[in-house]
Amino acid sequence: MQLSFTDEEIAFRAEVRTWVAENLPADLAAKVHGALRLSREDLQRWARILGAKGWLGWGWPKEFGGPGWNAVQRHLFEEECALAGAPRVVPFGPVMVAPVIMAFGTPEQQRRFLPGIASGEVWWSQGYSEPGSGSDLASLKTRAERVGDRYIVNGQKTWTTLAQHGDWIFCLVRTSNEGKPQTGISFLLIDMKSPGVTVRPILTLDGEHEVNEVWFDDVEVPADQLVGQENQGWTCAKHLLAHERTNIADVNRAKRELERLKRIARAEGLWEDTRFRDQIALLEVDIVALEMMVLRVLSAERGGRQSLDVAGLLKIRGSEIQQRYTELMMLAGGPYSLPFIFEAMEAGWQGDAALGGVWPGGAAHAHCIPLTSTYLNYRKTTIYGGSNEVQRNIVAQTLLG
Amino acid sequence: MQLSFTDEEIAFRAEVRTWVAENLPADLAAKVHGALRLSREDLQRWARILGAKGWLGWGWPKEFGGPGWNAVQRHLFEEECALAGAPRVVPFGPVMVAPVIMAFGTPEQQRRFLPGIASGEVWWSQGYSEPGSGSDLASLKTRAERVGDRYIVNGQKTWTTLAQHGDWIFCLVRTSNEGKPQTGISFLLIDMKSPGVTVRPILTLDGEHEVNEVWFDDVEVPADQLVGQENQGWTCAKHLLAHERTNIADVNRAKRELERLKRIARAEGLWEDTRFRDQIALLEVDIVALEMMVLRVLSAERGGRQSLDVAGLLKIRGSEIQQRYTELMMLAGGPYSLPFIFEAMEAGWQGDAALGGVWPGGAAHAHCIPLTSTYLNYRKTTIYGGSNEVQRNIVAQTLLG
Amino acid sequence: MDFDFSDEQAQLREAVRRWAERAHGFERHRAIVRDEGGDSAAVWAELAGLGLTALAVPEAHGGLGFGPVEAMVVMEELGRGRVGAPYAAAALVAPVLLSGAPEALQAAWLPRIAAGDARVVLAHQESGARYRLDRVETTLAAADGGGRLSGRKSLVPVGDRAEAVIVSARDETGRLALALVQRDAPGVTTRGHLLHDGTRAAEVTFRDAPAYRLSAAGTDALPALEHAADVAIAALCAEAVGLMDFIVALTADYLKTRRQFGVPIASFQALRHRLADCKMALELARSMSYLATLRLADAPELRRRAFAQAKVQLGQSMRFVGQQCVQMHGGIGVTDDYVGAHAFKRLTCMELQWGDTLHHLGQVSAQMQDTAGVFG
Amino acid sequence: MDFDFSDEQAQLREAVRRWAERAHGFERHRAIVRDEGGDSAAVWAELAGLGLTALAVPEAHGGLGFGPVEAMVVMEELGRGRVGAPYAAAALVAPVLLSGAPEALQAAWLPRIAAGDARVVLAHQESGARYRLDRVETTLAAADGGGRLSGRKSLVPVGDRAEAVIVSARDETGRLALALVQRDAPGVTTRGHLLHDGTRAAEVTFRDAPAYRLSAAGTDALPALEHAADVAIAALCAEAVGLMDFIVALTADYLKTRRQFGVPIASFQALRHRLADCKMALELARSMSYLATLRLADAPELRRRAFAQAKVQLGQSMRFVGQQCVQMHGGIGVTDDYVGAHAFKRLTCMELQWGDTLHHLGQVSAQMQDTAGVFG
Repeated sequence: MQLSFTDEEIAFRAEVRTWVAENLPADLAAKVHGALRLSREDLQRWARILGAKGWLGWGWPKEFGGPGWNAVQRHLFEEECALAGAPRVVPFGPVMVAPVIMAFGTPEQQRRFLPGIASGEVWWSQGYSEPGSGSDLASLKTRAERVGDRYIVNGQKTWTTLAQHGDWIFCLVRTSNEGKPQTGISFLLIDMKSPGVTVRPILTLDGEHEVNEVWFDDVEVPADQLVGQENQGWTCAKHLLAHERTNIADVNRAKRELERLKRIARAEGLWEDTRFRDQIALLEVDIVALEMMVLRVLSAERGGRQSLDVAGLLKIRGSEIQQRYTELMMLAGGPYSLPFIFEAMEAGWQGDAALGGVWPGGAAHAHCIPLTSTYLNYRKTTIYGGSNEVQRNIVAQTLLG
Repeated sequence: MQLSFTDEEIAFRAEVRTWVAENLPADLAAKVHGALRLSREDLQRWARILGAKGWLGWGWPKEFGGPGWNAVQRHLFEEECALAGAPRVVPFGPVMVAPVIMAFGTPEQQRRFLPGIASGEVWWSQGYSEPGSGSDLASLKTRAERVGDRYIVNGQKTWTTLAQHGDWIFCLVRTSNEGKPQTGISFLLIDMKSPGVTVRPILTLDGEHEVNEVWFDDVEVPADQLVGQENQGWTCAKHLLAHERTNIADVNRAKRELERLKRIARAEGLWEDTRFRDQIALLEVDIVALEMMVLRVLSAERGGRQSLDVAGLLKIRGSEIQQRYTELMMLAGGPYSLPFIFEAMEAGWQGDAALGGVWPGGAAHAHCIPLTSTYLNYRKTTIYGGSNEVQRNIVAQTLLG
Repeated sequence: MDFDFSDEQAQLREAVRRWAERAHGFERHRAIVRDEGGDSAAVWAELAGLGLTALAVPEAHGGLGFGPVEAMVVMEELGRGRVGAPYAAAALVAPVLLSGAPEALQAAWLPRIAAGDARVVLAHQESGARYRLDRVETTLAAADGGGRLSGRKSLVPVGDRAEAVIVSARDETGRLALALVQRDAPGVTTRGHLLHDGTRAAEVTFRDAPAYRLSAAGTDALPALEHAADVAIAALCAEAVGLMDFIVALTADYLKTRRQFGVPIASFQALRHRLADCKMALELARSMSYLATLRLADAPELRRRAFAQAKVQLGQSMRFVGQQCVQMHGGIGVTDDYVGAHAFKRLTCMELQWGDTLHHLGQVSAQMQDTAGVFG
Repeated sequence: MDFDFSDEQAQLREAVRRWAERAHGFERHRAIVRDEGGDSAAVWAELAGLGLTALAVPEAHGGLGFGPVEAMVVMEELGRGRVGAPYAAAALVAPVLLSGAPEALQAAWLPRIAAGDARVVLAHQESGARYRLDRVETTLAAADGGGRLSGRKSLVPVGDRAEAVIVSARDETGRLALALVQRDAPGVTTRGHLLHDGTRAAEVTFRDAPAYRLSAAGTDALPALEHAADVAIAALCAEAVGLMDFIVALTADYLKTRRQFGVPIASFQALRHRLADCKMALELARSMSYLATLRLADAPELRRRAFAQAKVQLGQSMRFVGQQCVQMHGGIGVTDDYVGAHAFKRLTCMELQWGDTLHHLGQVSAQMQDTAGVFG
């Protein structure tokens, strides 16, 4: 048992830190540290930079052009990126669909799709949830009928994150109604430029366009875009869920946001306020405990062992902590967390010229503008990716059968 | 809408306050304010004093020799007794079985049993719970077979509070196995001196003897001690539960204990400690809100209306608050809440002569001795009388069907 | 000790509720936010048509002279109906502030307020004040016929559309004063914006703006300001209770309708118990809303203590009910075109108005006595 | 960064666990509390027989010289086995305190501690100190061959049965000092009593009792005392983790066995989710117990911050797990002859030892830096 990293791990961390410091554009880091709006181009810029270095698929094995890092190295990479203020990598390509293609795709599919993912050129979306199938994913209804060498897809997906930017989408579709719901599901890769694909925005409660409905109306999908066997899609889905479990806690970002919370508390004159400061202290304990729990899982995974009973807790706790720090930031902003100024979420907004280019309460409160938007937006974290209620069901299952 | 009491109510309160001040023995009040151990004799003394005044059955209508007070008067009476430090009236006789006898008993039964209850001479116990029937009361198994003019009772009751002092016990017994569980239950009054009745103590986790197992081994019970019709016992039980709902919140006692918590905090040097003081402040808000909720129910009941959807919340909230103030008292005591000195729970204990008659930490910490015992003991409040889980089921039923 | 409403109060509630249901549906609310910047002249005219703008104005000035309970009844229904109009600010707080003003000012403004022709709102928030009413840097310089205001206020309800603003300021003696300034007066600049709950506020700056002093020279206006704040808090509590009534019922309906795993999710005990906890939070909040309203006319010390307790309870209830009702809805609960999400946003903003939970907890903590209870 | 246990550590765990299961069942625990005042000489001899009393004693003095991780492993298993013996106080804390003592004192006591022949315990608690280690009024007067102690200490583990007590006291210069006094020395009076968790403690008074000074004159012993406290806290955290492992498993078994309404209560989602929350609290506690143990040898500032964080997490976890596991048991959970109730009582008392949650929250709050994390 020991806490400190090995010399190799420390050297690795230093290498990553240096590279990120030299390659992460300052304007992107500023937006991330300020929780301002990120455009498709912002996200793509960072993806291409990582892609050029061969680090966009940071979880990939060497054989597929990845760095072949172990769990601890992946964690250190993620932490360095998070603390430096790098934009969140849109996970649907490199983190989600790629491992499925590696595990279940044909060599042809791997040659065809992985390079575009690794380079950051191709934007992928995830077509899982449906209006009637949220927690109960297996009940999904989007149909894919095999007609000759193609599938005809009809149905609707929803909560499709950033699909408005998507080039391709991987979908769970129903190819059979026999047996129990999980059987009869297939894993399809669909070109979003195909005729019959319609993307409709869903605005979230903070007024942002982040999720969508994706409609499929007699969309023709070549059969060679089926991954794995027909009706074996559930196996792919489970593989995807099993992959990358530690970063789900998002503790690295939590550490960065705790630092930001402290800056905001100082700016708002709350740092010396015992009552508020204690709230930060409690959160600090929560975050340290979560980080230790993550490190325990990493240590087990590096040792080639699963510690599922703990890993299952990471999403629950991580999302609770995300909501807590956004809540405390909003409370720290106080009255100046109230204004909703859509355009002020853009970097460089200078306030209203009529008032001499100032903000509600003055430029001293400019950092308050995004606080409530983030708080509102983050209510999603305990709902998506398997609601925390479903997560608790799973944890209880391991304890009680 | 108005907050203040009527002149009549204020006068009534003054009358009760004066009488309690003049008639509550100081040594009893001291034990109650200090949370020290109360003997059977302590409890009986106060019961007889109330009985002599005609106030032991303070919820009784005039026709049965009660004062005929309305809901608000009953509340004011309970509050005055609680704040003055009167011992809790053992409810099984005057509050629980008496209303059942009034509603369902024969005139003969009323003549036979009510006077002894009203005077405080006869100690009643409640025989409801069984080892296999806690939340699921209707599944009780204690059998009563009708043989001629008597019932032969066999079975076991448990969690029977203070049954070691009991003269009589009212029991729910199974007289039929037909129909659904609720049917086939009868309400029997049993003389605890009857051959075949055995009382075995159950020590609670604070080491006190407060509850018991009561065993019935071929106990003969004259048939004229059946209340209501055979197999109609569930009706009696429901009547009993419906009766007296506001005092279940125990908010009067909570107000008294909040005062005690503040005294303890002062004595332990915590009154100026923002961190601990805020905990008291939060509890104070909880108690004021609970009291307002109780007053709303009283106002509705005086107006002859039920406000069940709120009344159902009183037990949940009241018990949570009881546990919270015992918890805060224990925390206020700090290290000196740790000693378990059984004999020190007796009034007048002077500590150990070997140390010159002092307590752990000195007499200044004498008030700490009962704090953890009470904390431990009060874990029962969210379990008994219908666990808070069952209470939440009931509340949800009214909201969701 | 009586918590029943009179027949008149019941009728008032019924009238407001019927109007909100009939005339102020969610689509209209969204249109007001989208097309009218969160403040609709038409809605204000309809409220006036219902007589509501006259509610708190003394009869001597053309009002109805109703009291706190009637105000509570109206606010509960405006909350239930999700009406974002600045009713509390312009129809309940303003008359209280003006009640201490020189007769001429009262005669000039109260009838117009009652008729719905003028909206007068309080401007108290300053950049460094957080939730403290006595942190005021805006100055009021004496001048013939009144004074001249210089300074800057934030988050003034419909501050760019109201006819006049009542401003807290320091006079030359350093005393806190209240002064009324017309929005179209020289030296007044306003910049309106939305709040997250879809209501409208404005940043307002004053440069030697001509003003009429409300509070007598030589007096400290803080008690009057605190009383006005408590009127606003009582209104906020009542609105929150109505709004929580709405969102809890909305959530119950959703749980009964939404099916997963082949059953209505209302059959899951974890959700059933959480809805029961929401009901608990709601009823505790309603209880403290009643207490606040019924303490409004009491002595400052008793009143302020009760109001701090009430805002702590409301703050906790609003946060819990809002968050949990969204959670129980799942994805639909976080979409902008769902009425529940708007109710949640309003509940969220209300915690940040007139002192958040920690602020008022500090007040309760500082004002604790040896004894405590509803009756002090 | 590695949280695997070595084979030796695994064997140590196995040995302690097997002994506790075989030799220290609940009935023996109850008998020790009932008949032996909460402290059994036989149990201590058995622990010595297992070599555990030698664990933390340097090899030079006849010990095994094991480190914090081995101590953690032992404490987890003593917790799981509900062993109330003062192992942490007499076998882990004492050697650390003596490590700074003059060689003669170490040679006199450490071998006897290792052999299980002597128990030496720390006496630090004073009436007005609450959880502050530096609030000391007991005095140490210089005297030839050592010093003379006068004062009074509370809650000294087995203070009436230990062979010697190490006392925190003020010397003539007002500096904090540590001095060892034999229990049978003149001027030492003890009064033993139970704690609520069935362990034994004593009130100890000193009247000019002859003592040997451990800490060098002219030095402040507070750092040494704080280090000893952190050794105790690390042991407490580990014991709590083992005990929570036990009570969570016990509760899971109960939920699967207990039937109401015709089904096992393990089928009720509200209870299932609460048990999941208990598992969460347990694993967070285990994580912070690891952190504390692995920080024990670090620089004071880093160490103290981690220990404050750990005790806050443990305090929250112990309270939640203890209360909820009792609640999920229903009536049986509050009976004195149920093992779960005793586990709850131990968890309750541990929050009140070495600083409760609010105390350590204050420490965390006071020591916060701009950044935070496992690595400081």
